[in-house]
Amino acid sequence: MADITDITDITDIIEQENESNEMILSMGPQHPSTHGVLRVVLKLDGEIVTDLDCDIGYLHRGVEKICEHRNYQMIAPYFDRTDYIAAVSNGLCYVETIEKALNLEIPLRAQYLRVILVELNRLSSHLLWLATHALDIGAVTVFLWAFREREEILKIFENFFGARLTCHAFRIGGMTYDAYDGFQAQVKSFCDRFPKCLEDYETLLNTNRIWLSRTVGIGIISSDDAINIGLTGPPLRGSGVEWDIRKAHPYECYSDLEFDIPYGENGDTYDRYLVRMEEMRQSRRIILQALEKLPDGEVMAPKAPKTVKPPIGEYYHSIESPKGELGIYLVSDGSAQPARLRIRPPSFVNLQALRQMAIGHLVADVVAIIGTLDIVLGEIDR
Amino acid sequence: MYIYLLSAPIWFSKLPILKDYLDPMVLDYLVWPLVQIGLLLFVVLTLIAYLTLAERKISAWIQVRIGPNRVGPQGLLQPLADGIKLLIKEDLIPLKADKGIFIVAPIIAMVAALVSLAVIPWGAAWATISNIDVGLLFILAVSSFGVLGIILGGWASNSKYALLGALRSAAQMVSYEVPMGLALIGALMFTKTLALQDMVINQENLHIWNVLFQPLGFLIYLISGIAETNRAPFDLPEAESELVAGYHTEYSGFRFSLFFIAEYASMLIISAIAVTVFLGGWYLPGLSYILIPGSTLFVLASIGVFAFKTLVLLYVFFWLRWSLPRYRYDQLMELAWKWMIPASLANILLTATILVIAKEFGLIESQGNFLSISTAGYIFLIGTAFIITVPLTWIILGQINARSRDFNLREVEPLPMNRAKKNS
Amino acid sequence: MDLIWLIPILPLIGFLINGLLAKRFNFSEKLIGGVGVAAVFLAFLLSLVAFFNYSSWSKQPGNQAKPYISKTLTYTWIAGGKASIPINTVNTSNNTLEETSKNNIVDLSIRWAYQIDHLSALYALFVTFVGLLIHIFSIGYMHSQGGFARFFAYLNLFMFMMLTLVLGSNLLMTFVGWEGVGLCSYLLIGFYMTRKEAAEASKKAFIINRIGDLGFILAIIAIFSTFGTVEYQEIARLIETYPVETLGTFGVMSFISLGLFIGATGKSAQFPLYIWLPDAMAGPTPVSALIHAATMVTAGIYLLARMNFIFERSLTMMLIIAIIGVLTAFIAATIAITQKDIKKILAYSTISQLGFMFLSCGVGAFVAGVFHVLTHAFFKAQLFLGAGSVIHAMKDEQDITKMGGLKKYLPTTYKTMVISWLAICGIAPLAGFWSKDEILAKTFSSTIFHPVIGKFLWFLAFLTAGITAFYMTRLMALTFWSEQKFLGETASDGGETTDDSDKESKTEQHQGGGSFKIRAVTAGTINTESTSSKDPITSDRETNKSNAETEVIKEQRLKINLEPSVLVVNPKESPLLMTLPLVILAFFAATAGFIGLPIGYNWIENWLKPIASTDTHLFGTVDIILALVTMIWSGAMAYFAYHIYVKKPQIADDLAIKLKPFYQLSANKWYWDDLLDVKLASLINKFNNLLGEVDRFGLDAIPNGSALITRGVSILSGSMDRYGLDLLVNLIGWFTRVASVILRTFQTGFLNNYALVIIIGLVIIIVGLEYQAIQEFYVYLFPATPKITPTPTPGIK
Amino acid sequence: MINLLNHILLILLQSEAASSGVKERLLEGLFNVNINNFLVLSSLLFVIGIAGVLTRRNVIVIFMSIELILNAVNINLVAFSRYWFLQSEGKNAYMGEIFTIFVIVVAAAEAVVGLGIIIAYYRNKETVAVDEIDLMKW
Amino acid sequence: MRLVGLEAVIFYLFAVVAILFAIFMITARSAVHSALFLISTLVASAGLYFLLQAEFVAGVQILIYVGGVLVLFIFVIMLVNIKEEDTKIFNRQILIASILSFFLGLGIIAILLQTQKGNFFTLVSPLPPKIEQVQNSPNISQSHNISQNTIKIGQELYTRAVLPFEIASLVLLVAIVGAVRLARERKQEKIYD
Repeated sequence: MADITDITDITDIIEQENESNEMILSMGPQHPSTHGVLRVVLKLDGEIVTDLDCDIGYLHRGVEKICEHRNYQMIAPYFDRTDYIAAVSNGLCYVETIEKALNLEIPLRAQYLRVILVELNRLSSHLLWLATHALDIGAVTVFLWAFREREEILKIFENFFGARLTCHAFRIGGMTYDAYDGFQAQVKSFCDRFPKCLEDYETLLNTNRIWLSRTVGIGIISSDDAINIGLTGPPLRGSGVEWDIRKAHPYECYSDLEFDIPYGENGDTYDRYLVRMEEMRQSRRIILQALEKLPDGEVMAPKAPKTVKPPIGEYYHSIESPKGELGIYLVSDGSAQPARLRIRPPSFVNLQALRQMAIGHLVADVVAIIGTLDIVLGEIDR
Repeated sequence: MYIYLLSAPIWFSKLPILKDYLDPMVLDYLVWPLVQIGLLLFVVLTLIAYLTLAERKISAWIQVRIGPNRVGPQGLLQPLADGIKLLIKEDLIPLKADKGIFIVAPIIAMVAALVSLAVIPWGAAWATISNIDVGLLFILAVSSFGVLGIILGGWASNSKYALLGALRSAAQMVSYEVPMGLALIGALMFTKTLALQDMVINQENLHIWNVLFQPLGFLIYLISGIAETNRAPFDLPEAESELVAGYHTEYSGFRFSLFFIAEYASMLIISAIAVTVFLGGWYLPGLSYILIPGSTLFVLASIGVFAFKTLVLLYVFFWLRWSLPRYRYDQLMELAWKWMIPASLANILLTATILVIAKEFGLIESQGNFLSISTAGYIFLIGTAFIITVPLTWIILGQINARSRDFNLREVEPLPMNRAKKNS
Repeated sequence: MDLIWLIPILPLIGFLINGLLAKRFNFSEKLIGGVGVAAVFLAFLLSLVAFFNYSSWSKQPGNQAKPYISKTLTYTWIAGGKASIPINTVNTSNNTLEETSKNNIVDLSIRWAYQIDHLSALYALFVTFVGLLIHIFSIGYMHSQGGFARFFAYLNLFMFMMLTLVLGSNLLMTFVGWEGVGLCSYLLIGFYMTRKEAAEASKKAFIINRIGDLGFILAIIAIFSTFGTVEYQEIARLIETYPVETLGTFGVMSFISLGLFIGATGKSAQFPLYIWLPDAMAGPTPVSALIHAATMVTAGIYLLARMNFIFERSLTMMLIIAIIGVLTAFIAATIAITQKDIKKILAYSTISQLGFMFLSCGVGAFVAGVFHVLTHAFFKAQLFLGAGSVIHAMKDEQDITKMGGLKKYLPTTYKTMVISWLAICGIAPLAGFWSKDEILAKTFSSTIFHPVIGKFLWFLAFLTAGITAFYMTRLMALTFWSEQKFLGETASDGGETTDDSDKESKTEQHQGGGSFKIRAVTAGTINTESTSSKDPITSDRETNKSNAETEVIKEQRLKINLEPSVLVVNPKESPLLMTLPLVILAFFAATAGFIGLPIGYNWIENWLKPIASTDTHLFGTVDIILALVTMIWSGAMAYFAYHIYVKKPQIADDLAIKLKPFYQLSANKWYWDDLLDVKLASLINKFNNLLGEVDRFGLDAIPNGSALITRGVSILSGSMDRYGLDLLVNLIGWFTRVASVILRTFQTGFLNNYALVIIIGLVIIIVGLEYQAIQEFYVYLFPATPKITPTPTPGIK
Repeated sequence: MINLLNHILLILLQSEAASSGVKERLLEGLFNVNINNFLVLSSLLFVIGIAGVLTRRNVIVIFMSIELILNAVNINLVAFSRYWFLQSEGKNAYMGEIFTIFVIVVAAAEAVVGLGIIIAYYRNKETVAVDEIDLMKW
Repeated sequence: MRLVGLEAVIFYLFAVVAILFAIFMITARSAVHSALFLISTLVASAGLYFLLQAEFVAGVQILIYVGGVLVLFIFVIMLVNIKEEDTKIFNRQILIASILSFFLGLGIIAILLQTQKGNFFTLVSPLPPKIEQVQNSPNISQSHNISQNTIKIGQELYTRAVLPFEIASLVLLVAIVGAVRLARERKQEKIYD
C-alpha cells in the first residue's frame, strides 16, 4: 500500500517533466470522458501511464457548510444536488439519518414506496453508467438504448416527484405525498420489459470480442486493496468482496425482501460491468417484491415533529447508494440547525483507486477505468 | 495519352448541337470525358451528402430513434441544410497554425479521395471514365495520398490533440494499407489483370464472383478497408473520449466539410473496389440474358447493379459502426500486424498453391489474360478456399498469436464469461 | 497403373502426418502406428496392382521390355537446354570406338518421373512387403518407447526414399533416393541419440556412405557427359554403340562402372567400406531389419542390376566386383564366427550375403544376384526381427553368450527362426538354398573370365557357405539350445549367481515392468579371477583380456561403476503384433526360393529377362553334384557348430585357445577397423612428426644462417642509416607536417564540405573531359559575333 | 469562334483533321518533345538536388535532396526505356522501367535506415543540423 | 519517342512544376514544407511516367515514394519537431555551392548538346505508332486493347531480372531489421525481451 499513501503532488509531476522524456498530459477538466469536471494529470511513458493524480474541486459548492446554516427540513433538497444521478438515494440517506436521530418510526407503506423509488433510482443510475461507460469505449448504440430505458424511469420519477433529475419527495418522517394513480402499474410494466432490454445490452457487449479485449484485465484491483482503500459498492463487489449495506445493516424494509449480492472474481473492469448488470436484475427483483407487498396506509409518520430538533449527540447513518456506501455524519447541538454535517461520498472514496488501477495501463484504458468507477463530480466536490 | 480514355457512346456523339460544331475526336476525347467527370462528381458528391443522411438515419433506426426529420419531408433536405451551414460558417484558422499547409491539407485529402473515382468501373461499357492498365495500383497509390492530408492537417493545426490524432491516423492507415493491398493479390491471381474494368469482365467470363474463390481475401480487405477509412471499430483517430476529435479538431466550416467528404468518398471507394474485385462489379448473373449486352439499357442496369452492391457494403460499414465498441490503439495495431498481414500472406501462399495444384490437375487453364475453369475446377477452388484456406489460416494464426505477448501490461488468465456469481 | 507415383508418395504423406502433426496434436500410438502402417500397406497394395498390371501391359505388342513411365507427377525437374553429343560407332574390325561426325541432339533436362519395369516392379513389391511387415513389427517393438512418432515418421520417410530410388526413371532420381535412404539410415541409426555409440555409429555410417556417394556422383556426371541423359531407358538405348572393354583395358565404361561400383560398395557395405554396417546395429532392431538387411543395403545390387549393361561392357570391373564380393563374403563370415552381439553377427552375416550377391553380379549373373536379394530379404529380415524379439524378451540384452535355452520361452520366435536358419544355411527346399546355390553354380560355370578364376571364386564362396552355416548355428545354439545362462525371475532371490560381488548388487527397475535387471556395483571385483571359467562367456572374456581395447572398455565400466553380470529376466513371447510378421516372413523364407527353381520354369529369370539377359543355365549333372556337395558341407559345418556349442561347450574354448591367432583375427575383425581407426590415424600423426623434424633440422638451418649474415650486414647499414638516411626521413616528416597543415583545413568534419569537394571534383572532371562540349554549348548559347580577323597586311609575305 | 476552339483542340489531339500548316508550325516549335527534353529536365532536377545536399543544414532535407537526385535518375531511365521501346521495336524495352523500380525500392530502404539513424541520433543529441553532427563517437 | 500536341503541353506542365517545386524544396524554411514540395515534384514525375506510358512505374512511384517514404519523412520530422524558423537553414558555403551547382548543370547540358551534335532541339525521333481509337465494342466481354505495360514488366521482372529482384527483397529485409533495431528505444527493448 506504499504507493497509494505516497501520492505525488501534481507540481512534483510537472517538475519532473524536463528530467526524463516522459510526457505530462492533462486530461480534463473539459474532457468528454472524465464525466464532469475531473482533471486527471497523467504522466506518460509513450502511451503507458506511469503515474497520475486527480485534481478535484472544480464543482465545489460548499454543501456541508451551507447545511450548518439551514433548518433540517431546508437541508434535504441540497442532497439532491450532490449525486445528481442518484438524487433519490441521497435524499433517503439524509432523511433516514434525521429519523435515526429523532428515533422516528415511519409507516410501512412509506418504507416500501421509498424502497421502490430508491431501487428505480439505482436502475437509472446504473443505466446511465452503462451508457457512458459503453460510449467511452466506443459502443454508441448501447448509450442510446440505455437512455431509452432510463427515460422510462425518469418518466415515473417525473410523475411521482414532479422532477426528472433532482427528485425530492422524502420528508423526515415519511413522504410528502402518496404514490400517484397508476404508479404501480407503470412500474410493473417497466419491470416486465426490463429484462429483455438487459439482454439486449448484454448481446451487444457480453461476448463482444472488442468489448472483452477492452475490459478484461483492465484496472484490476485485488480484494485486499479494495478494502484497504475503502472502496464500496460495485467496485468493491467486483473485486470479490461480498459487502452490501442493504444486507449487512438493513434499513427500511430491505430485511423483508429477498435479493442476492452479485460479486466478481478478478476485480477488473469486466467484472465490475457484470456486477452492475446483475445488480440491475436484483433491483428489479426487489421492486417487484416491494410492489407485491406494498401495504395500504399512511405515508407520513403521525409523530413527525414540525420543527426538527434532534437530541444533542453524534449520529452516523449510511445506505447503499448506487455508487457505494453513502454515509452522513451528523453532530447535533439540539438546535434546529446541525452543528456539523459531513457527507461520506462513495464516488470520492472510489476515485482513490484510480491511481492504483490505471498505472501500467494505456491512456485509452484510463478512460475505461474512470468509466468503470462510476463517479459523479457533484458528489466528489460537494 | 488518350488510350486511357474510352470513346463516347454513340448516342452521345449524335447529340445534335455537339455534332454540328465539334469534331468527333474532340467529342470523344475531350467533351465526353468532361461530361462524364462532371456527371460523376455531381452524382458522387450528392451521394456522399445523402450518405451522411443515410448514416444518421440508419444509426437512428439501430438506436431506436427517428433521426433527422425536420428539414424537408422525412429530413430529406437535411444534407443540404448541413452543407449550407458548413459553407457559411466562419472559417477559422488557428493563430499558431501553419497557414499554408492548414489550407492545403483538406484539399489533398479531398483530391486523393476523388481522383480514384476516375478509374472505377461504374458500369459496363461507357459508364467508365477510363480503364487504365494499372487501375488497382493507381487507386491504392492515390488513396495512400489521403494519409498526407490527414497527417499534414494534424500537424498544421499546431495542437497536441490534432497532432496525436494525425499520427495515430497515419500510422493506422499506413499499417492497414499493407494487408489491404495484400488481400487483393489473391483475387488478382484469378483476374490476372490490374485494370478494373477487365477484372469485372473476367468475372463475367467465369460467371462467378471472386469472393467465392477468395473468402479470406474479401474478409481481410473489408476489415482493412474499414480501418483504412478510420471507421468504427477502428475510429481511433477520432475517438472523442480520448482525443476530442482527432486530426480535424481545429478545423471548422468548409475545410472541415472537405475532410468529411473525403472520409465518405474513401468509404465509397473502398466499397466500390470491394465490389469490383470481389463481388463481380456490375456483373449480375443472368443480366446479360435479359438485356442486350452493350445496349444503353444494359449499361444503365449495370450501373444500378454496381450501385446496389456498393450501397449494401456501405450499409455494412454503418452497421458495424453502430454496433461495435472501439479497439484500443495497441490492439488495433496488433490486429493489423499479427492477424491481418500474416493472414493475407497466408492467403496469397495458399491461393497460389491451390492454383498450381489445380493447374497441375488440369482443372484450370490459362488462356492469355483469362482463366478458364472446368466445373470440377470451380468446385475445387471454392471448396479449398472455404475448407482449407480460411480454417487453416485461422488455426495457424490462432496458434501463433496465442503464444505471443499481449501488450496488456498486466497479464491475466483468460476468464469464463459469467463470473458475476450470485450469493446463494 | 498410372498410380505408381502414389507408391512413394503415400509413405511421404505418412511421414508428413507423423512427422509434422503427431507431436503437436499428441497422437496416440495407435494412430501413429496406424498411419505409418496404412501408408505402407496402401503402397504395398498399389505395387501389387502395379506389378500385375505391368506384367500384362508389358506383354502387349510394342511394349516389350519397355518401362512404363507414370504420366502424373512427371515434370521437368532440372531444366537444361539442347546439346549435341557425338554419336559413337563401334569399329567392328578392332572393336574400338570411333567418333562420327554425326551428332546426337539431346535434351539435357532432367525430369522427375516414376517408372516401373520388371526390376523395379519386383523391388517395389518386396520393399513394400517387407517394409509393411517390419512396420507392423515395430508397433510392438517400439511400444512405449520415446520418439514413437519420430520413429514411424523416419520409417515412412525411408520407404518414400527407397521407393523413389527404385521407381525413379533416371539416375538422378535414384541418387535422390540414394541420399535419402542414407539420410534415413543416419537418422535411424542415431535414433537413440542420447547414446554415444549410436550417435557415433550414425556419423560413421553417414560419412562412409559419402565416400561411396562421391563415386556415384562421378559416375552420374560421366554418364551425363557421355550419353547426354540420365534416363535409364535412354542409356540402355544409347549404349548399344559402345564396345565391350576387355580385361585390362580401362575406358569410359570402366570408369562409369568404377564410380557406380564405389557407390554400391558404400551403400551395400562391401569390403573396404563395410565397417559402418556392424556399428549401424546401434539403431532399433526393426531398422536393422528393414534398412540394414533387407532393403537399403541391397540398393547397391539394385544399381548393379539396373546398370548391368554398363558393367557388362567392362570386364575389368566385373572381375573386381567378383573378387571384392567374394572377399567380403569370406571376411565377414569369418568375423561373424566370434562375435557375441546377436545383431552384430547378423550384420556380418548380411555383409557376407551381400558379398555373395556382388559375386553373382561380378560373374554376370545379375538375375541370380537379384534373386538372392529377394530371398535374403525375407530370411534376413526374419532373423533380425527374431533377434529383435529375443532382445525385446531379454530386456535389451544383446549378448548371445548371456542367453541360451530360450527355446522354451519363445516358441514362436524359435520356430520361425529355425526356418530362416535353415534357409540361410542353404538347406535344400528352403529359399536360401536355391538362390545361394544358383550363385555358386553360376560362379563355377562362369566363362566371362578365365574359367580358373571362376573355379577359384567358387571355392572361396563354397568355403564361405560352410562358415555361414557354422556361425548361424552358433547363433542359434547359444541363443536357443544351450543351457540357460541367465536367471529366471523366480530364481532371482535364490542366490544362484556365480558372481562374488552380488553382495553389493543394486537393483534398477526397468521400464518393461515386472522384471529387474540386477547389476553388480563394486568396481574392485572386476577381474578375471572372480569369474568362473566354466562357460563360454568367461573363456571369451579371458581371451579378450589381452586385448587392449577391452581393457579400455573395462576401464570405462569401472568409471561408471557398472558391470553387467548375470542377467535376471523373465523372457516372454512377444505379442501377436510382433510374431505375426515373423511367421509371415518365415513362410516366405521357406517358399520364396520356388520362384527361381533351376529345374522347370525359372520364373525370375524369365521375368527379369528384359533387364538382364543371362544365359539360361540348365541344371546339369555338375550342378547337382555341386549343390549336393555344398549342402553336405554346410550341413556338416552346422552340425559341427551344434556339437561344440551345445553338446560339448568346452570344445569351443579349447578350439579358441588352440586357434588363437585365427580367433583373434576374427574377433578383431581382421584388424581392419583398427587399421582405419588407430593405424591410419597414427600413420598420419607419424607423417606429421616427420614433417616437423624435417622442418626443425633441415629448413630451420636456412633462417639461422641467414640471420647471422643479416646481423653483420645490419651493423654496417646501421651506421649508414644513422648518418645518411635519417636526414631524408626527417625531411619527409617535415614535409608531411607541412602538408598536413594544409590538408587539415579540408577535414572540417562537416558533411556538406565533403560533398562540396566531391562536386568540385565532378565539375573538374566534366570541364576537363568535355571541354569541347562546353565550348560548343557556349557558342550555341551566345552565337559568335563575327570575329574581326586582322586582314593580312600586304607587304608581308 | 467555336470553330477556332475546335481547331485548336484538334491540333492538341494531333488529329489528322487539323489543317497541316498550323500543325506543322506548332510541331516545329514548342510542341515537340523528345528524349532531350527529358534529359534536360532530369539533369536540372539532379543539379537542384545536389544544390540541396550542398547547402542545407537540416539532415532530413539533405535526405530529401538525395531522393530528388534519385528521382532525376529515374526520369532518365524511364525516358530511355520508352525511347528504346520505339527504337528497338520492344526489345529490351522494359529494363529501364525495371531498373526504376529497383531504384525506388533501394531508395525506400535507404530512407528507412537513414531516418532510423536520424531518430537514434536525435534521441541522444537533440539536433538534426548537419554541421552540429561532427563527432565520430560519443 | 516524341510527344506532340496535348502531350507536349502536359509535359511542359509537369516539367515546370517539377523543377519549380524542386527549387522550392531546397529553399523552404520548414522541413514539412520541404517534404510537401518534394511530394509535388515526385507526383509531377509520376505524371511524366504516365506520359511515357510507364503506368506501372508511375503507380509504384506514387505508392511507395509518396504513400510510403515521404509519409515516413513527415513522421520523422514531426517526431524530431525541429524549430527551424529561428535558425538559419543554409550553411556557410551556400554561395560557392550554388555557383558550383549552376556550372555543373551547365556542364551536363553541354555534354548532352555535344552528344546530339547540335541537333539539340530539332532532333527528330520516330513518332510513336498511331494509336487506334479505342472503341467500345458492342461485345462487352471483349477486353479493350489497353496497354500491356504491367504484364510485360511482370514477365521481365520474374524472368530476366529475377536475381536483382531477389537481391532487392534481401535489401529490404535488411533495411527492415536495421530500421527496427535503430529506432527502438532501450526501454522498449527491455519490455519486449
